[in-house]
Amino acid sequence: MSLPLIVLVILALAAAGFVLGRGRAMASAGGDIRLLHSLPGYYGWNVALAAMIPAFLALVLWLAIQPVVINGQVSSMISQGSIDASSLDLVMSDVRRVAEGLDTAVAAGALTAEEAGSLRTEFTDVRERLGQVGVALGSDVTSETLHAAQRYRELSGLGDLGRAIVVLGLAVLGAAWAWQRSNKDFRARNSVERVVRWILIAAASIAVLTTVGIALSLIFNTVEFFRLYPAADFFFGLTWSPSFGGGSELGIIPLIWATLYISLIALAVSVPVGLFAAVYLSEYATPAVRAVAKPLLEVLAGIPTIVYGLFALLTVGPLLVDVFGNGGLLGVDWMAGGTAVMTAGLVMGIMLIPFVSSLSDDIINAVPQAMRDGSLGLGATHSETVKQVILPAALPGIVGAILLAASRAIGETMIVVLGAGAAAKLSLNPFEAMTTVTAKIVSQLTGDADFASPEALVAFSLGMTLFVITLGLNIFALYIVRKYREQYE
Amino acid sequence: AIARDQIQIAGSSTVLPYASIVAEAFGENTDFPTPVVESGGSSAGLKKFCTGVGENTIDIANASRPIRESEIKACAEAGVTDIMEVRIGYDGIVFASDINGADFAFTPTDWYKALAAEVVVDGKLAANSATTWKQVNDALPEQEIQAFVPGTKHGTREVFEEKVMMQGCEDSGALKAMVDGGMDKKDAAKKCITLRTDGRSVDIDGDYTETLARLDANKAGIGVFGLAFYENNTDKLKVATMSDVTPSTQSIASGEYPVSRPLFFYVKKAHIGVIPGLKEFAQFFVSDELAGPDGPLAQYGLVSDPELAKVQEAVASETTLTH
Amino acid sequence: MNQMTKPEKVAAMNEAKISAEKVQVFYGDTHAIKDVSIRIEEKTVTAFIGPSGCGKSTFLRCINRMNDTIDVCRVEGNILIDGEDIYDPKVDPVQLRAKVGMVFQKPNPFPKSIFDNIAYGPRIHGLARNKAALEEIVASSLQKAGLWNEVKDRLDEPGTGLSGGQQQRLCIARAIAVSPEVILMDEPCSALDPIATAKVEELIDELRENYTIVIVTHSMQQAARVSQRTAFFHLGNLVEEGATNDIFTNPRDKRTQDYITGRFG
Amino acid sequence: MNQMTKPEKVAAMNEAKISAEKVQVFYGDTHAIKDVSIRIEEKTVTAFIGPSGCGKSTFLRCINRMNDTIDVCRVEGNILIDGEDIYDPKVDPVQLRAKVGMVFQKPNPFPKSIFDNIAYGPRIHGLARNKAALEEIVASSLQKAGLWNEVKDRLDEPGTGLSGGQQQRLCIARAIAVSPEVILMDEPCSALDPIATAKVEELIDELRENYTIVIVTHSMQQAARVSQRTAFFHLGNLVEEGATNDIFTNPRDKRTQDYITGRFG
Amino acid sequence: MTDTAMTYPAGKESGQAVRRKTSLLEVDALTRRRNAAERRFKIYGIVAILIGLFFLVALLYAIFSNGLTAFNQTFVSVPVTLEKSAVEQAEASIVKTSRYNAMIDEALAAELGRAGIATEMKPADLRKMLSSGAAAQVRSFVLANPGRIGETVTFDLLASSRVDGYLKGRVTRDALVNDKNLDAAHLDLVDLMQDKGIVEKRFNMDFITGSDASDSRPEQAGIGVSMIGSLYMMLVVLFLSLPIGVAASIYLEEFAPKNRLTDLIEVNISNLAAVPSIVFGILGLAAFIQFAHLPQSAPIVGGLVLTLMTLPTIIISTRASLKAVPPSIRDAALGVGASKMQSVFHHVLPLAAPGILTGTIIGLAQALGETAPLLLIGMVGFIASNYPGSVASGFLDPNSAMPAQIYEWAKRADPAFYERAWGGIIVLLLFLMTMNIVAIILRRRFERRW
Ligand SMILES: Nc1ncnc2c1ncn2[C@@H]1O[C@H](COP(=O)(O)OP(=O)(O)OP(=O)(O)O)[C@@H](O)[C@H]1O
Ligand SMILES: Nc1ncnc2c1ncn2[C@@H]1O[C@H](COP(=O)(O)OP(=O)(O)OP(=O)(O)O)[C@@H](O)[C@H]1O
Ligand SMILES: [Mg+2]
Ligand SMILES: [Mg+2]
Ligand SMILES: O=P([O-])([O-])[O-]
Repeated sequence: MSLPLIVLVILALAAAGFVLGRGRAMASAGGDIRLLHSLPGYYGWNVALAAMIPAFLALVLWLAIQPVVINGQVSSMISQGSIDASSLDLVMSDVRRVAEGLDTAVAAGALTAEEAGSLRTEFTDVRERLGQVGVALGSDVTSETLHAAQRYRELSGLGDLGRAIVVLGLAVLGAAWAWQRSNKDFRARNSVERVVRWILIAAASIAVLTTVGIALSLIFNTVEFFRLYPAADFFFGLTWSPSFGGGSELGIIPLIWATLYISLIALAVSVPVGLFAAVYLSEYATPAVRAVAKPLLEVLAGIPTIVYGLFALLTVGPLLVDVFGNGGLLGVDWMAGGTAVMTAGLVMGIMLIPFVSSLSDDIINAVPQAMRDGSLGLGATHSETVKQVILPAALPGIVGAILLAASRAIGETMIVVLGAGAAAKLSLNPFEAMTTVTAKIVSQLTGDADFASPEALVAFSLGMTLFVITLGLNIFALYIVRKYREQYE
Repeated sequence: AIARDQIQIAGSSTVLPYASIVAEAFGENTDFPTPVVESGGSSAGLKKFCTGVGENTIDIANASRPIRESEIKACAEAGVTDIMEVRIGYDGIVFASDINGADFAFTPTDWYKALAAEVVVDGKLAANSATTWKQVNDALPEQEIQAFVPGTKHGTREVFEEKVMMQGCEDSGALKAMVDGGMDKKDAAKKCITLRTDGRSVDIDGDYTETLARLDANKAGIGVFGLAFYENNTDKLKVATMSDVTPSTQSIASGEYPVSRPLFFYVKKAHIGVIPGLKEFAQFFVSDELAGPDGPLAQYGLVSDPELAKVQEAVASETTLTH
Repeated sequence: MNQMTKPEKVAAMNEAKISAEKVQVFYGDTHAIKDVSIRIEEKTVTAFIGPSGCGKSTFLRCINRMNDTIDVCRVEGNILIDGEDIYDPKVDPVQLRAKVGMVFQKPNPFPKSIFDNIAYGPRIHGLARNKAALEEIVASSLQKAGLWNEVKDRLDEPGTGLSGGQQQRLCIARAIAVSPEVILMDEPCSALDPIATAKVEELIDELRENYTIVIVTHSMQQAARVSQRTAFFHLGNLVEEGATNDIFTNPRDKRTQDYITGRFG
Repeated sequence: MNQMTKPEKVAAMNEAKISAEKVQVFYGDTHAIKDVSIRIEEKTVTAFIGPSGCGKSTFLRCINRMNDTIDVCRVEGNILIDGEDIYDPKVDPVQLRAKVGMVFQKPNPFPKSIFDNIAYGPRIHGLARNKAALEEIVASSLQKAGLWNEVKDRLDEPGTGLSGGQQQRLCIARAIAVSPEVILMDEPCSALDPIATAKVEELIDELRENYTIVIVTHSMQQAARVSQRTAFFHLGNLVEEGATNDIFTNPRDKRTQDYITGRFG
Repeated sequence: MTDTAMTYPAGKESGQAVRRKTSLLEVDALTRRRNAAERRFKIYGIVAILIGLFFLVALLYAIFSNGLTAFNQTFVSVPVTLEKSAVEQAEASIVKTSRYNAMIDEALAAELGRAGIATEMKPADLRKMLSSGAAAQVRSFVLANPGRIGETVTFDLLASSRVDGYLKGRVTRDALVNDKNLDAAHLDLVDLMQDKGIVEKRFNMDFITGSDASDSRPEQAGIGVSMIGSLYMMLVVLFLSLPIGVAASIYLEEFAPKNRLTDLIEVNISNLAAVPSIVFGILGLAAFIQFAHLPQSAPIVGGLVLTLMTLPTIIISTRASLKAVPPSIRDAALGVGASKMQSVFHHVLPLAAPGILTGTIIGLAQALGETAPLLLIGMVGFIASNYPGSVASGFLDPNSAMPAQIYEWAKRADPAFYERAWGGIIVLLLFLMTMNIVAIILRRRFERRW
């Protein structure tokens, strides 16, 4: 039984279970749903879930284990000689390919099932036979491989059969068990809600697992990096200048500095603009204006960052030079080239406007009208109401939106590379070119340096360090929200 | 796990255009599926290459530099032992400016004097104060120094440092002066290749299109490009001579033009015979029809390998690296 | 949102603090107030009585244009305060509301501290010279509303953590803290016990010396106790308006009589 | 959130529908209910009276564990309904609340249609066999709450667009629509006019035949009219509890007497 | 508070402020100031929106003015005689297509002769006007229709990128001075051929539906296949990140006990939002490809990586909107005996829906435009696969994604790719808007005040 078919059958069993469970509960109450502990649908779901959950869990387990077992079985047939010639893994993949080719051939009618099982390399050019049905093989098939492939097919067939029996059996058993418990006093709702709750917990733990995964995928290389490069130089070094011939200086400080600097400028643009836009949209704008302007602003979040990068490089940068550069409008000579912290910050700020505006708008909209009435009734102007009553009440959501924007600013690469430059520098002047941690993670990871060298490995430590720093910033933000949160009602 | 039937390639973005031309032609001319060529850089490609053998690892890594000893070691630790090295040709590195600007005829010395962070003035090291090319070399035009050089992630940077900056440092006698001045040889060499950070030299971490865009925004700039890129943009760029040689596939192949680097790809021998078409692809790549001086690769800008025949032979006999 | 038919000729009605003429209010299609004309005198307490849903709150909200905030709400006719049409485009609703304060039917404290709840109005109107004066205003407002003793130790706790009756008194204190000329109170004692109610009624009596007060109440006794004049609403109509005594002892309309004697429905 | 000290020995109190023993409630540090023990009999109406802020609502919310939703709130002591400890970890608060309905002090209609407001409870409890039965329940609940006539033509308009008193009756209708065994009403008539109040009181009287009712009220008259037993709270203490007649004619405690004669404060 | 200076006559000793009577029609000084502040505030709002819209228009202008030309392409129609011997000879060689080129050269020369266009150029030189993909086009026709060998078939062959650029005004005769791929003489020919209708510029559906082409033939590159890749990735993202994100938020906001652990999870999730997207690529490579053995370059892996990347965005916005729902709604539901779960799903969630949808809109937009993580899981580069044969292979076969395709094009040397990159951005934006329209409509329906 093929995998999609099994899934379909389980779903069908669940659907049947739903109907039966619901029916049995109804019958036990004599058709009067008022006598039931829970709504009839809950009994149905209870049976459906009992059919699906164990079956799907078993299916997943089976899918994970069967290949391992079969591989183990089949690989014991491979002679040491062939393993030495290439590697077990590769021979096995060849076996799988042949097995699959045989399957295809059988499916295409080029071979009968028996033939496929009894084919001998001595008598048939397997490569050619399979080639005829469009299966390309890298080399001629050895008899060992063919044997193994045939064994593989046998075992897979067996495994698939077992899988179908076990999984479907579990589904039936689960459904039957839940079905016989479906009577009017059974707390079906509680049981279903317990399952839903576990699903919710599982969802929440995915976020945690992601963090663990990130930490794990960074940590080994980070440790490796620190073995090659002194940690103190990395954390406190004021120069960032990797070089291929060794003797790189990999101080993170200038990168952190520029990251914060650029993000700060980006937020200085996006937060006021976004907040004012949000307030206007939710408090002043007519529904028609709002319905149009909000999605339009959201397009800003969807424009690929490479466009923003080019915009920074070709438009905003030169414009800023015209104003702040030598011989510019202001007559100051602060800016030498178009690429600068300011350029990247400004452009990034534009990109982040919808992050702040859209979410804040939703949250502001959710503040109960009674709060506005209370304030307006005291003779406050609309803006006073917004500033002193609505925004504080909406604070947690707004901080969430700003955090999201800040996060995005910290994680942005393309705009930085094109707008702020690629060379690290430690300077206070926002009109100078600098570069950020994220940009350097990308460039060191996609660069040409020896991948086992500190110049390449530093990407992982940069990632790890950034992770820790943003963690600190987030804890601080949480603290702020907790402190100033105003809960309405 | 389904068996994979197309070749997986990853690595250098410099090699990518050539690999993609070959892959496309390979798909069109054989019964094998078109290989997948990922970009991501030489380092990332080799790293993927060295995660092990087997279906879920790549078959070929492109690189714009030879594989390093430490990488070979890491590869071996993961079980990737028999590696075939295939040199496909050379990447010329050229210096170009805006098409409407002045003509330049550079020597490495000019670049060293213009871009080194510190230069030797009266036997002592001092911060580089040159602002125009003319100050560096009277023969050059009176134009602000503004160079767009590859960022430190790029292999091209290494070539630039070695073949231009270091060369210039030696040619101009600055290296000798520093060593004579009591400097450690190694430190002196490092000084030679350290670029100034006052904005005269701008690192480009992106690709050549970014350099081109920067020239567009700053007409006085001189950019460092690959030959192929220049040849596709002759309407916007004017190429400079280096030591009086004009870069071209011929002048580079003959070794006259000094600034170039070899391009490679690496094949896992263990995958040959397992991944359909792998060896065929490798042979196809270095065939005369493709990699030869009149093939589409050269057409696109690859400097064809003068010793192509040797390479073809090595591929045919599946010669692996011996270290 | 509010549309005003231009008054053809607004008669001089200087004696009355508030005078409404032919006011109509619609919520979408619902005609909530039908042709109500009334004069409310200065420095008196006027009680609005009537069955639930008859339009008392709606009419009250017209007087300080709080209905502006309801999208579907449309007001016609004119309302004059001190002879000035409050729906005149030149009138600034903000100034109007500073002059005409309101206590809402459902207590709606701000999600701020008790202190800030009261101090909010004085602050925005710049009524306190300094911090001490502000504290003074807060304390006296709370005292007048009879809440001071219960909250004096927890002024910095959130106003939303108060009991229902406490919230109601908080809102009363908040309204009087800005000393408006007219105070509109929508069932200010509904959640209060008799003693607290007495305290608020005392306050109203006291305020009457300087201010004009309109109070919505369901308690005939309360209307009788605190008001000088009473208006009876029914199904959106103003059925009868007059001196409280007259209304309660000698109603002219059958409906009024039925209502006050509890013989409705 | 709620911590229960294990009862050392819970005496048999079968006659009482609800019996509370040594209940303490804290809001953070505030001690809102102090050591309250009370028995509430089946099929009677019990009135909770007391000055604003004395803890009536708090205690009421303990009876159906609505306090669980307030983070800072902590309940100690035990409350038994039909002899079962409702704070027992085995008790499902959902089932408890289906059995013990509540009308909140501040009307809180769902932002849904009037019909859906009422129909929600019956739907989730499966009280109606079909659509017709559901409509039947909705109509009869609204009728009992005295709101039917006012809203029968606008059942699909939002419940939040009703007047204050209408919202309150909507919430009453919503609570009785699920026919709980015990109904807790927190000032259900505060926003109602006398006629509507009379209607609700009638309803309470009618419900008493089958249900146990606890009502918080500030009106002595109402307490006297509808309740058989009355409990007087003061500053978090249960001062006195007894037959309504006794409490009003012959209060044992000085504070009770002061309160009912209006001599407090 | 800054704009309400406390200059108004303050209260008397009683602590109760008393104010001067003023007419409603004349606005007093303080009110005037406050109203000015009000007006300013409102103007700030309008300005803020205008700023946003201004940049939107500027960006869209740049995108459209650079990209619209990508939708037109130049074709040359050439009748090619497919002689049997020539075909057989070609099929026998290593690089078969190069032999087909010779056939095309002859055919083109003959066609020019028929049209009466005299040229001194050799046939092989003429080919420079055609795409190098022309031979493959002819060959694949031959393979597909072996019966037509021997006939003369008219092919609409792609013109080379420079010829195309010439017709689009990008390439001029001056520009070709140093060019080794095309001469000014070719352009004269093109002019003549255009007059005769041999060369024609027309709408190019292949750009929207086609697959990537190598660096040497920009004229052939299309975004269609990578659009399919993006589509499959977005399906994964939508069907995983929205339910998981909402479920996680509900748990954290409504059910989880409030303690250190959940604080930690909360901080942790906001922190995930700040993780650079490429780090998710590192994770994806390690977790999905190296650990779980999912195939390289597959949209399913891309979708999973982008799901992890989008989750924090959706969780943060969902939690914020759940928080904004007033507690009285929950109380009301619980009070009639709804379970916590029911109160959340029946009442709270619908009220929080607008914020959730906003998070989804922004999250998906981000996911759709993201390139960096795809770099590490092999979806960037030259992945000219064909249309997936089935839904499953759509998830599993190597593919690219629109932003990756655009990013690749933007890097390529031939300037003809530049217009394609911008054209690709137009397609991406249209894709994005189509994707969002449902969410935007839904969001409007759920919006309500209470
Ligand atoms: N959420 C809360 N947080 C903190 N304190 C509270 C909270 N709710 C009530 N209190 C306090 O607990 C005490 C009792 O409040 P409760 O609401 O029970 O009073 P009540 O008797 O219902 O008064 P009222 O008649 O005014 O409604 C009051 O002092 C009140 O301020
Ligand atoms: N926002 C609204 N949208 C639609 N109809 C409304 C709205 N507010 C009130 N109404 C309707 O207008 C009528 C008058 O309502 P109003 O609130 O003025 O009554 P009320 O006299 O204050 O009653 P109560 O004593 O119950 O508070 C009622 O029928 C009510 O349902
Ligand atoms: Mg009202
Ligand atoms: Mg209360
Ligand atoms: O991508 P590169 O390794 O060639 O720079």
